Amino acid sequence: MKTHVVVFPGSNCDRDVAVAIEKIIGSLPKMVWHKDTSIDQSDLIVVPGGFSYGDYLRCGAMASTSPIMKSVIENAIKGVPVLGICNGFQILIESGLLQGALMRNSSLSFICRDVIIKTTNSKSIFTNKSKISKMPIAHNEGNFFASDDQIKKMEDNEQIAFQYCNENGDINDESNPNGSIKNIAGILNQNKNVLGMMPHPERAAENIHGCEDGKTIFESILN
Amino acid sequence: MLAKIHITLKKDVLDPQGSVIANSLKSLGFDNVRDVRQGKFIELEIEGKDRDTATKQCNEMCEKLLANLVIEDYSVEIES
Amino acid sequence: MLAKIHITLKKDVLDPQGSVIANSLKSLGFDNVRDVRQGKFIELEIEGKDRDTATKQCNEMCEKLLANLVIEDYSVEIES
Amino acid sequence: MTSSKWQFQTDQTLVESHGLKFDEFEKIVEGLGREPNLTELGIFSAMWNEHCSYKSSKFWLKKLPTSGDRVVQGPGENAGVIDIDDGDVAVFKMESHNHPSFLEPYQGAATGVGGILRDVFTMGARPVANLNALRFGEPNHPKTKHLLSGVVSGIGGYGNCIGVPTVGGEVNFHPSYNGNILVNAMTVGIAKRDKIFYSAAAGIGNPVVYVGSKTGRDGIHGATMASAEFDEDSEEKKPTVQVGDPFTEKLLLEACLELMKEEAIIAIQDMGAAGLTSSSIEMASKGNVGLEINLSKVPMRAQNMSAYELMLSESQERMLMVLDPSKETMAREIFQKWDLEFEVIGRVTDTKKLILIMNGKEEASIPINILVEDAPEYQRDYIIEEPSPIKEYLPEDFDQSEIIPDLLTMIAHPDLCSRKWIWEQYDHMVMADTVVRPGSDAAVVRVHGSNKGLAISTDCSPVYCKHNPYEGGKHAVVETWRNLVASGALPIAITDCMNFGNPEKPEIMGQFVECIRGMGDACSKLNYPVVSGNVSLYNETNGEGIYPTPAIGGVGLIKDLSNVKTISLKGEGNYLCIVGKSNNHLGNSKYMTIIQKKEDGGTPAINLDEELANGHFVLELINKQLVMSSHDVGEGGILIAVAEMCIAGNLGLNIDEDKEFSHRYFFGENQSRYLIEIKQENFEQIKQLAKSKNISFEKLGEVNQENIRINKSNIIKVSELKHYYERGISEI
Ligand SMILES: Nc1ncnc2c1ncn2[C@@H]1O[C@H](COP(=O)(O)OP(=O)(O)O)[C@@H](O)[C@H]1O
Ligand SMILES: [Mg+2]
Repeated sequence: MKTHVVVFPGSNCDRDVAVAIEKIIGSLPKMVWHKDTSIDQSDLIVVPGGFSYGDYLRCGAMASTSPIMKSVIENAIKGVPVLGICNGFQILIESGLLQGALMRNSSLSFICRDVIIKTTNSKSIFTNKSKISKMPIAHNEGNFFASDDQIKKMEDNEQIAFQYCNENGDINDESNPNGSIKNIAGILNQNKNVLGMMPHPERAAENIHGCEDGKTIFESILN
Repeated sequence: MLAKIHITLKKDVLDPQGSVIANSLKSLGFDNVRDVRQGKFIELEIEGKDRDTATKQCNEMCEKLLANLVIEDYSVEIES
Repeated sequence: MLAKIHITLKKDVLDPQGSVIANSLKSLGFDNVRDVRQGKFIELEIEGKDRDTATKQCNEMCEKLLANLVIEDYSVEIES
Repeated sequence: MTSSKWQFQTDQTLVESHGLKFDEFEKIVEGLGREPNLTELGIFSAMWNEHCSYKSSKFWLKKLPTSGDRVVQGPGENAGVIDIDDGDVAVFKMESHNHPSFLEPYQGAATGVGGILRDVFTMGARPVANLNALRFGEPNHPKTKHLLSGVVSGIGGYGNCIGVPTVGGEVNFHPSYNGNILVNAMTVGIAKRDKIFYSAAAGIGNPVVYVGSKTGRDGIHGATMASAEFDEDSEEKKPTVQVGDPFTEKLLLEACLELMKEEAIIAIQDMGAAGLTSSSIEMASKGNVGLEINLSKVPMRAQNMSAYELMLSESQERMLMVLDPSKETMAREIFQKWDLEFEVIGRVTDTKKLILIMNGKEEASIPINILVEDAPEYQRDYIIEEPSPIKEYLPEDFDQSEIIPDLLTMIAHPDLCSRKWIWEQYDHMVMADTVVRPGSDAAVVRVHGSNKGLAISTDCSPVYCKHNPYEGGKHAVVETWRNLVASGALPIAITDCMNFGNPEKPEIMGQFVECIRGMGDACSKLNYPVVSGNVSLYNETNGEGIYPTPAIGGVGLIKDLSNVKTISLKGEGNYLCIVGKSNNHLGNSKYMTIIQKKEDGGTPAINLDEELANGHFVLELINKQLVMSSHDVGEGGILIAVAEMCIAGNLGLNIDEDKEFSHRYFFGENQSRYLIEIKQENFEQIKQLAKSKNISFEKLGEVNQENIRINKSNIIKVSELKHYYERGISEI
């Protein structure tokens, strides 16, 4: 499987996700610099977490205008799986590949801790192995927002990938870490080949992490 | 020319930062404060002579980068 | 009354955001942009009738909470 | 000149405003053979202030043990270096950013983190962990909440952005910090032993290169400010505090590490306190060469900057390097790729002078040796005050029916409660190598790509130091040591941050001297040398000094990550046992300060032989896989330690009823003790082993599902305890 990880100035989970991909998928991904202009022949493009451009102005805004994003968008349109994690999710939203907006956490502070998420659409290439999983979040702006209409459309079209929940799978305010509408933790595009998610599967990918639920995302793609 | 750009959250978007500020102000004794909203203020020097061109360019900057139109509104003023 | 408060970094203070925004705008083709500075814009409703009192109160809010005078300047306008 | 002694042209008030004393100025004139110009005066002022010259502390710091089998580089470079096997080294240091953080908590703390990160990656190490040691005033002091939240978000803001996990730290509250908070930041990095970079300039004619951000008028005289006492109007003076740019630092980190893979850098030094001045002088002095710098070449952010301003600016995210001239082009390309400034601003010379040129005019010419070797060094007067007397408290001194309510009050107190509110604001998992997250004794991070890890912990007990600086100094060192041991690590070395009041007061100087003596004795005994550190003096407001606070950061090695221990109880039916004698010392304990609201009863003494033996015993048990979980008994005594283990593991404990039912037993804080959880079937074996080594070892109780039970009328549900434990800090 040929995989690519896009690296922006300020990305800081690029190595982490590459390590996880190598362990789980079995081959080292190719790291693609933001100034490059093309990615050809990929089976998976990952837009990793971090603070691209320092998260200055608005998370993901400046990265979404980088030269490489044109190629990411072209690939996404062709149907290549694209996974955006955390800052990567913010970048995919800013680039228009995914809908909605990610606003400041309702607590107004950065949150780093484990959360539990429930797979809402378990039929996509990314989610066919997971049900309820635990993995860490680490973000300042993960508060998903979309208009009522948009949410309705996304629901009808099964674009909601993950929702924050408790151990029993109940989706409620207590299990919502950041104020996201409908506890949304991850969404898909219309064609379901683009996934953006706030939790970090690469940080729940080996035994030393204390939990390995994150592996399912990559195993699902392998399937 | 100097461009002054204001970027504010749309009316129907919740502004948690604004409400925290409002609460803090109240606890400092400013009881007559209502409805605080926080936005961004960007100033930039733009070379050129024509105000209309500059305004057009700034609008474009907002659409392309500075504002997120899903949740934000913007306004541009040019001073020369 | 509506108070409009601008909080900006003092002139000699580094504005990391501003310079990164400037670079991004340039790479989007806006070559005539110089010197971007980002600040905060706070709007608040303040009850009362007297503009001077309101201005004074807003100044106080800035000094006490909204701005850090070590690195920031502020300005207050009242609209009624 | 007004004073009759002064026959100089230079204005006396100008000299004073540069923080220089008359005799210091005389020394400058003597050395130069003439009076300095303004730029030169600024340079002397920056180099000779307390922060850069260590003029009050140097004499005493030399007494600390700094060598050991694993020490690769002790104090004297940007950070200390220790060997961690397989050709790997750990590089670490702690640094203070106290004054700026009081003025602007977010930026002050953020730039503190930025500064210590640079110290570590300057040496060629990739930073892998950040920690901190924080002290605030009383929880209900009007400034505390604002300062706490600003500092925490500043530390997170910088560390999270640059992508280095903040894995631990410590925080305490005490009125002595009402007007002087302490923000000490520590960074640990990992490098290859044969790829460490130093700061000694070499190679006459080699280019001196400036990289990173542009220079602005930030924090001019920051270093002088950091060495001056606060008074009523320092907040009014509004000195410029620097604004941090973690994004640029991330680029600088990656660019430096990329260039370090090539054989291009001859010397490298970050620009920290006193920016271009201290970095250039340090490089020249270490290399015993001169430097000629053309200031017109320095990348500038502001217009019309003078030589004086350029030399004293404390703009962040900058480095100075001496490069192999044949690699200049390649190096430039790397920095351009990362969108950073890269400018050749000077040459290495054989003049042994620092010569500054600006717009073709010579702005300064100073022999390096008078700046460095002739720097003032004081043996300040000191008085060692009598330590507070040790008192023994009896069970009947306190109402015993209150033990459980006291436990609840204590565990909810900001000094003892969960720090989750803080560490959840820090990305403590980025880099995906965090093995033990914040909340246990030591944080553990894996050495990337291996099965070994580093255990790291910061600690200090200022109340102990105040009432007995010698024992307090020992305590601070030993507490980190014990934390590392409890995590299953072999402790290797420490860094320190010596935060004290005004050293010109003999009783403060006495505290410093005694803390150093205590630290030194502990380090020697435990084979736990000091490899780097920092001194922050003049932490005073209106003549009130802070408590002596020698914050310690300890680093240890875990050779096999499967041996990592945490504090969380593992299973019902297991025994929880105490290693180490319980002498029931309640003096100056958390019980006394929180419940009795007084500092009384003296600082407990530490028997270092026992400390060493107990620690080695625990390590031996861990290495024999006999320990399920472990925790040192620290602040708050046995019952607090039990509570923390229960809450972490979501299990309870039936305490054996043969224990003395008293405050002094449950909350006493005598040292050198651990709680270890073991399987029942191993109890006898361990007991025999302890006996053979003459180590005190007793069973405390048996792990149960949900309660801490002392006896039939003193029971508390762990879930209730947890509720108290977790609400503390966020309520400040
Ligand atoms: N308390 C101390 N104990 C041991 N070494 C110290 C102490 N304080 C400072 N040092 C050492 O002195 C040197 C200079 O420290 P400092 O001026 O803080 O470094 P920097 O210039 O990198 O900020 C460093 O090598 C540091 O490790
Ligand atoms: Mg340094």
